[in-house]
Amino acid sequence: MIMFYWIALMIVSFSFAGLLFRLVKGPTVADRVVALDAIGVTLVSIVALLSLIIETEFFLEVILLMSILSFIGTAAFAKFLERGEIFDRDPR
Amino acid sequence: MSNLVLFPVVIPLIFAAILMLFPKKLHMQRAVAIAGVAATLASAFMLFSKVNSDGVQAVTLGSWPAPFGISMVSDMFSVLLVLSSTIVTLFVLFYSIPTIGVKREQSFYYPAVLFLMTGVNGAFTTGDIFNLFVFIEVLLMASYALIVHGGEKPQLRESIKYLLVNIISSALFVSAVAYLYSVTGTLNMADLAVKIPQIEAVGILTVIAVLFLVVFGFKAAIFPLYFWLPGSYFAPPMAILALFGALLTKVGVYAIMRTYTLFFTMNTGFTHELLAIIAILTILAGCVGALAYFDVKKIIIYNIIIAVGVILFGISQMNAAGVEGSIFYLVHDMLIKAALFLLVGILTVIFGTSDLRKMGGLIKSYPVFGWTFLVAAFGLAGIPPLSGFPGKLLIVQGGFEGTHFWGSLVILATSLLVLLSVVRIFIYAFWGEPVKIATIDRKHYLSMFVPTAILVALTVFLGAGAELFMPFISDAGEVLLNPSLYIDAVLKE
Amino acid sequence: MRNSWREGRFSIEILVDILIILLISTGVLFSAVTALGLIRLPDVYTRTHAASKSSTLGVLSILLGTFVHFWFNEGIFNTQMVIAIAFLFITQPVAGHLIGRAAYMTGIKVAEETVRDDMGPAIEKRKNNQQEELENE
Amino acid sequence: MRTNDVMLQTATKVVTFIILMFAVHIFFAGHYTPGGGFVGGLLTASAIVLLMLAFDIPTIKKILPINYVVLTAVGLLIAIATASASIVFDVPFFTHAYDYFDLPLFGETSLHSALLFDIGVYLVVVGVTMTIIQTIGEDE
Amino acid sequence: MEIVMSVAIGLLFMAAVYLMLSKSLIRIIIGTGLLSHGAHLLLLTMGGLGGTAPPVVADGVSVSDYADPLPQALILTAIVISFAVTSFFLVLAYRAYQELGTDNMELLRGTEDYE
Amino acid sequence: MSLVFLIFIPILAALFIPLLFKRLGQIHTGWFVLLVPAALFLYYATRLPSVMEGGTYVSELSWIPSLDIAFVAYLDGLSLLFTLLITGIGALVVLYSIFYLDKHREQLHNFYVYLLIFMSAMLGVVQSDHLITLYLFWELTSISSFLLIAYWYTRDRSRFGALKSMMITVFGGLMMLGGFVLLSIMGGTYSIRELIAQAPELAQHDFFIWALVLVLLGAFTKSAQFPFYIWLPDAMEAPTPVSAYLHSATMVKAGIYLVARLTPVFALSEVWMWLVAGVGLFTMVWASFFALKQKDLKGILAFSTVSQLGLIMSLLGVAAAAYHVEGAADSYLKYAAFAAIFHLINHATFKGSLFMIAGIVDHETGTRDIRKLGGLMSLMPVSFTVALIGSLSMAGLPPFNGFLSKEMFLTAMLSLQEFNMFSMDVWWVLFPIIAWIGSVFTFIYSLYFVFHTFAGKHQPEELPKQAHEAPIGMLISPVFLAALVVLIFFIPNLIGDWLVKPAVAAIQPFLYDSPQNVDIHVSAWHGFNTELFMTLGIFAIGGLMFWTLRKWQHLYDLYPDAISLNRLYDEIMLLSDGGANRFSRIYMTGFIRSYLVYMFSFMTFIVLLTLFLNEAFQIDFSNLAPIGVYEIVILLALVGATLTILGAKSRLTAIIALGAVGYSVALLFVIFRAPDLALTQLVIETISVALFLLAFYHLPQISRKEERMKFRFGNALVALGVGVTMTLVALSAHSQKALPSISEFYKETVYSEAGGGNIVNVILVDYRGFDTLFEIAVLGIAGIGIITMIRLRLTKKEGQHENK
Repeated sequence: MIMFYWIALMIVSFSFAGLLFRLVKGPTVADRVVALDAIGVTLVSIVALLSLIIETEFFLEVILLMSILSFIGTAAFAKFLERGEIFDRDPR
Repeated sequence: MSNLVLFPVVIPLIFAAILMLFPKKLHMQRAVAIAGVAATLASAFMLFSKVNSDGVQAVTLGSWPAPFGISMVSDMFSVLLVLSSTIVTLFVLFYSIPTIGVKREQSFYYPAVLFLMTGVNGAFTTGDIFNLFVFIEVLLMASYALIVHGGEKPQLRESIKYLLVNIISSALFVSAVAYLYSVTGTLNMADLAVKIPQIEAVGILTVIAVLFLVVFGFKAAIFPLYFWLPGSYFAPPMAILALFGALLTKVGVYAIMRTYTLFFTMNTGFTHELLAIIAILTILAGCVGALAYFDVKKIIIYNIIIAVGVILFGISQMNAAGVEGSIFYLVHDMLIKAALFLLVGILTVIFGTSDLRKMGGLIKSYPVFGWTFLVAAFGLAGIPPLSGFPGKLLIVQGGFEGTHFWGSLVILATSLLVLLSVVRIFIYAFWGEPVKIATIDRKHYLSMFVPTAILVALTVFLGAGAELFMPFISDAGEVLLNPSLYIDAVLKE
Repeated sequence: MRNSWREGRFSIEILVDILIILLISTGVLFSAVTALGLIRLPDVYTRTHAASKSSTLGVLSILLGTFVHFWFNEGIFNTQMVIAIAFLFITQPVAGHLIGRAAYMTGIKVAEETVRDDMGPAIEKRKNNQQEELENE
Repeated sequence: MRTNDVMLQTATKVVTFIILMFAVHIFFAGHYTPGGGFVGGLLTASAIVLLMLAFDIPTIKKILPINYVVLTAVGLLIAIATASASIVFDVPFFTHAYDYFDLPLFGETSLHSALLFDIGVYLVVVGVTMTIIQTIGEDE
Repeated sequence: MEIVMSVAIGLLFMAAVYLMLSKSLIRIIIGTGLLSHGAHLLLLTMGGLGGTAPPVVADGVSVSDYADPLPQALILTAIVISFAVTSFFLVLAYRAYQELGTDNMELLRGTEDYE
Repeated sequence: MSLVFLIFIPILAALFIPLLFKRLGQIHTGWFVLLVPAALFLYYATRLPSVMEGGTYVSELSWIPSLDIAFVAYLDGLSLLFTLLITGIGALVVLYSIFYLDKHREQLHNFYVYLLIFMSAMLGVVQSDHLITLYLFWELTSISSFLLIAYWYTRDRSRFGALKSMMITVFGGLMMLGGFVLLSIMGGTYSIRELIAQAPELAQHDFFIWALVLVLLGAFTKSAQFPFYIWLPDAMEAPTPVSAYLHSATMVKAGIYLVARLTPVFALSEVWMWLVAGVGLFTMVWASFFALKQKDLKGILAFSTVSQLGLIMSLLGVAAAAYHVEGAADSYLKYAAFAAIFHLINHATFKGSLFMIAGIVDHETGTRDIRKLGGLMSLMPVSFTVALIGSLSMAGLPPFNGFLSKEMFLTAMLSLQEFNMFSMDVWWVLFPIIAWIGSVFTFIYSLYFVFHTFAGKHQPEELPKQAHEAPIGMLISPVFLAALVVLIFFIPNLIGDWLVKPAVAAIQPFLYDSPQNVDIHVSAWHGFNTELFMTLGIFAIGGLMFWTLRKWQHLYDLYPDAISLNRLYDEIMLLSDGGANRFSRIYMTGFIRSYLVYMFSFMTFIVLLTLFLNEAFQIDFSNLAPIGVYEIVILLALVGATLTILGAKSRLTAIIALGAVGYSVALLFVIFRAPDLALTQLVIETISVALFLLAFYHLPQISRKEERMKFRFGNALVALGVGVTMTLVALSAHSQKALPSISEFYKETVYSEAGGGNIVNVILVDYRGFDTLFEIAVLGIAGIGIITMIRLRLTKKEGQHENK
């Protein structure tokens, strides 16, 4: 079973590397943000697999946390891209 | 166990937190800030008398046995420094009320000063190497806040450099702690002092000691690491500069003195020799700077560097005379630097510039100010019977005894350059043809001058009444030279 | 687990293991697809598509697998996993949407192969509307 | 040009709640499982940041009328107070007290003065993070 | 593993120093970020990487299996402090750019001499 | 009355001076001041009889007992002589100053305060038996002299002269302090008497020669010996009473005093003897030669003072030779010490009067330029008489006291042959010859001084004022001194018995155990001997050269200023500010990159040096965690992201890549079983990235300005150095783990004693909660710092003095 998890982990890692390629290459900022978002999610998968391998439940918190952060991060980036600023200063 | 040790550290923290609650209430801010420093001073005095009567005081926090919890230790050396730093802060606080400006006062100026004091007193008191890092960060963070306080252009520009250098040194500090932990497996200074002599791998410990020297050297502004200091210290207002000049580099110096006497003593032939060489180079480099500029601030700023070299030279000798001299000189330097910066501050207020060549003839209208300045200048240069003398005498003696003949000679010779650099201020600003100056409200002038003059009087007292202080100084030296006192107080609590 | 195989006992554990393997395999597959998509697809919009759809599914499957593992094999019912799954389910599509729109708004060109662009005219229209509103004020 | 954020806002309303719950959980669990005041505080702050992202600063200020500097100060004071409470009992500073209780509803629970200290940490972290983000966000 | 980590940490320090020596302020700040990462990893490495269980008390784990908790606690403190410093630095950079109109350190030399 | 207390009387009196000046301004403050030295003189004079018998007085006031520092007043023949000089001449000078300084125009309170401080300092110098307090008073004389020279502080020359004198004398003082400290280390005491007692042991010590040289530096600078004399001519900017007092009679003799006092300690070394005698003699001839170049009356006197001091100094050197000759008490060498002290007294009398005359001339004619003066003989007859007496005495003519001491000087110089009899050198011949040449020039400048001022043609049109005789009050002091000059010639042995012999006994204690045993009789006539012929030669050659002075004096103008010692001093001072400025600008570029390069290079250098010098580098492969594939992958990601930052062209890319690094680090934390760290790192990384974006919205793109290739290469080199250093130290540190970590304790006690399960968290809030408390304090400060930075924006003007 552990072996299976390892293989899964390898595959996910490869896709992670693919995403990194996109992150590095761009070409536009939006591409990078997309990659980053996907990286966040992939990281979640990786941590999940890792905790299966290490057999500890202590990293499960990390999973939720990463999903939250990944979302906030993506939202912030997207807004930054769109408006050039993150927060709106005046009420709409 | 004595919780008293913590009071000079925690009291300013509490007051700082309280001050954060109502930043805009001007009079409350002033009153609470002064009350906070006064309370700290009172607790420092209590601690001082306790240490004086009962020897080294230590408390390991959280009731844990010593190497596991954080120990706070107050020996005579540290309590003397705590006491003088608190006194300096009090006077600088009085000085800042008329000079710093209402807007600054209402923008967390006082909390920042109190935080700075927390950090400084904590760094002087802590007995744990990582906790020292934390306290240094506290005081650095407060100094960051103060150095840009007001956001004037030069402040912003110079703060970047200041921050950058200190961030680097902090990262190196963490790395050095990491190495030390790897080799010794402990962080408590007393425990280190016990364990390091047991370790056979002297080489790596020497490397770590040198790395720590570099780390603290950044803070203390020793020879090739001082470059950040003149520019950065030039930017902030004078009250803040006085605090920095009197306290910040001293923390680095203290850290070197503590670590190099308490536990990095496994290879003194290498480390302390290196320290002596660096100290001499520091003095020389400082002298070049002190003479190079016709700017009152710059001159005094470079004198900070010179003093650092002198103190470190004394400690590098590791004999009674040298160590006691360093301690005395350290205390002296805190007071005299603060006093000089405040004096120079009044000068710049009167003339509206810090350029020496635009000043002149002030002795006629401000005679008392002039003589006060001259006394402070002589005190800095170590002319007897003022406060610089006993320390310097002991350091020179220590150098001769410790076979650093040339080092002692350099210290003597550079005293002349120090004298030249400050007397030049006197000659340019107070003598010569009077220049036109703006009239300054008498009350305003006095509110600046009185705290300054008292500080100068204190330094005179420190020198002329040196006998009163010598027992404490030699107590302090005793602990540094005989670490077992310190170790026993911490570990056999 | 392997013990149970050897002993020839056909228990719920094997079912669970199979379930986990299925879930995680799906997840891994989707992950791979995501990466492939991000590398191969021509423009940011299509890549967004790949990222938000497949990666969401991929991570959800893997998380489910993990959750099942901890629940049945270790006896830990981890609420946080459930929340995480729900969370990702809600947020991932929104994130994809946000990026896509941001990209469009910053004027990133769509790929040449694109057949239809509804957004452009819509934005034009809105812009005009807002312009008019401003002028009317 | 102003675009609407309906999708983001709707999602945010749900998600913020989840994050806050999680923050509280991670804060309380800190003594036994990974987590604690820092992470809890930072998560809370990020929930508020998300709100600010989705809506706008004035709105959020109206909903959460908190002076974050005061919050920081209060947090600091709580932390110091917890730490210094031990002085009253004439034991070294920072000596914590705890005990295991059998509470009717929660089962065996430990009450620990370290938790109070952690509350201080939590408040400071929220206060400072929000101070920073809000002041920068508001700056012209 | 520790050897590999040491090399990686050296690389981090190297990159950090290289960035800090450049003229652009943002590169410098990024450099400081890398520097603190390096220091933190160093602390972790120096504590030893041999632990097989997270330092959280669990049944059936012997004491020697836990990873060294002390460096972790120190790193946590260091992380938070460097976060505070980095945010301060960022805001400083932002303000400096507002006031001084450049992020080029060569133009931010200031006047060292008052001749 | 306690002797120590007496030293401080002038300073105590000084405290009342400003009050007297303000309240009783109509009476010249000097009258009050006069009481102090006069009373002290009388008091000390009462001690003469017993001191003459060889009696001594000691009195002690401890100051810093823990450092063994005390004020010890010790009165023996030598110190009493100086004490009387100080108080006696002091009284005369104060009297003179009452008429010299106008009570309405001058800031008399300052003047007399400085003067009284000086008096105390001088008394302290000559009476201190304790080296440290001797140094204290020594520096105090330098400082009060500094203040007195700059009394007219608006004049550039005054300030220049004041600074110059202080720089040189304080330098000497500091060196002397070094010598004193060495002495105290060798002898274990600061007391001069105790040091004298153990002189033979001291001479064996390694430091002995250093102490000797350092102490001599102090003495030479103070007593204006070559090459340090240059401050004295510039000190002539002081008011004339000051010059008469400090720069001829007292302060400059402090160096002489010191040499005399320490002769018993150092004379055992021949180095001392040759140095003192050689430098003194050279100074004498050099200064007498250049005295003729001077155009300023006081300038001539200044050089003459230097020359005379050199003379006395050389005599003391010869006196030290007595220590090396058996049976010195019967040889001619014994005259040297006597001559030195005797000439010291004589010099004080005639030079004091000459200075006062120069002051009178200046006061009454408005100029001291000797080219404008002349023919004042008839207008100022009294002054002329006094000047003539003083000058001829200085020239060594009978019937004035200078003749006697000059003769003895020549005797002493000739006596050096006795010393050299034992070695085959004939170097000693040089000494009498040089002494003779110096005496010739002394003769010439003495005549030059008096005749070019008072004889010749009167040029009223050149003088700023109408010249006339000085008021009687101003003449009292010089006339009195001139009378002494004549008187001493006739009663030399009285002076010798009362004043000189006790002092000689103190200089050469091993020769004489009591002043009465000093077997010397002074007489004006002692037959036709070498000395007499030399003296006659001086008169003949000197008279001839003075006659033709106008013909060859312009030769002095050929001497280039560029190589003078004054020029050297100026160059050094220039170097100290201009040069230092230029030097410091080379490296203080203000550009943070340069500073970082210095700092990092230093760090790399010093750490690597230590690493290799101490053979600390070693790698131990045994105690390592296994290398996992996964860790490597993450590390690769980390390195990749780092490289991306290095090459990033846009700031967004760089920030994202930094985030990637942060996340990789978080993953590493996961792998290395640090869940708390991973959590914190993740959140903080996210918030940091958000902050980066917030803060850098306004900033321009990164790569607008390319770094120069040279810079880049340098940067890379420095960076490589730091990276390598960190790695090497890390490897060695890890390989040399010596002791188990304290964290075992945490693992064991966390549940049972701390009541928690998450060890890291428990460490944070409990074991090391103190760290955390201050860490949140750091956060809090950062918060207020940031809020202040953004909200508070002062311009330069608002920032300063807002409450004004």
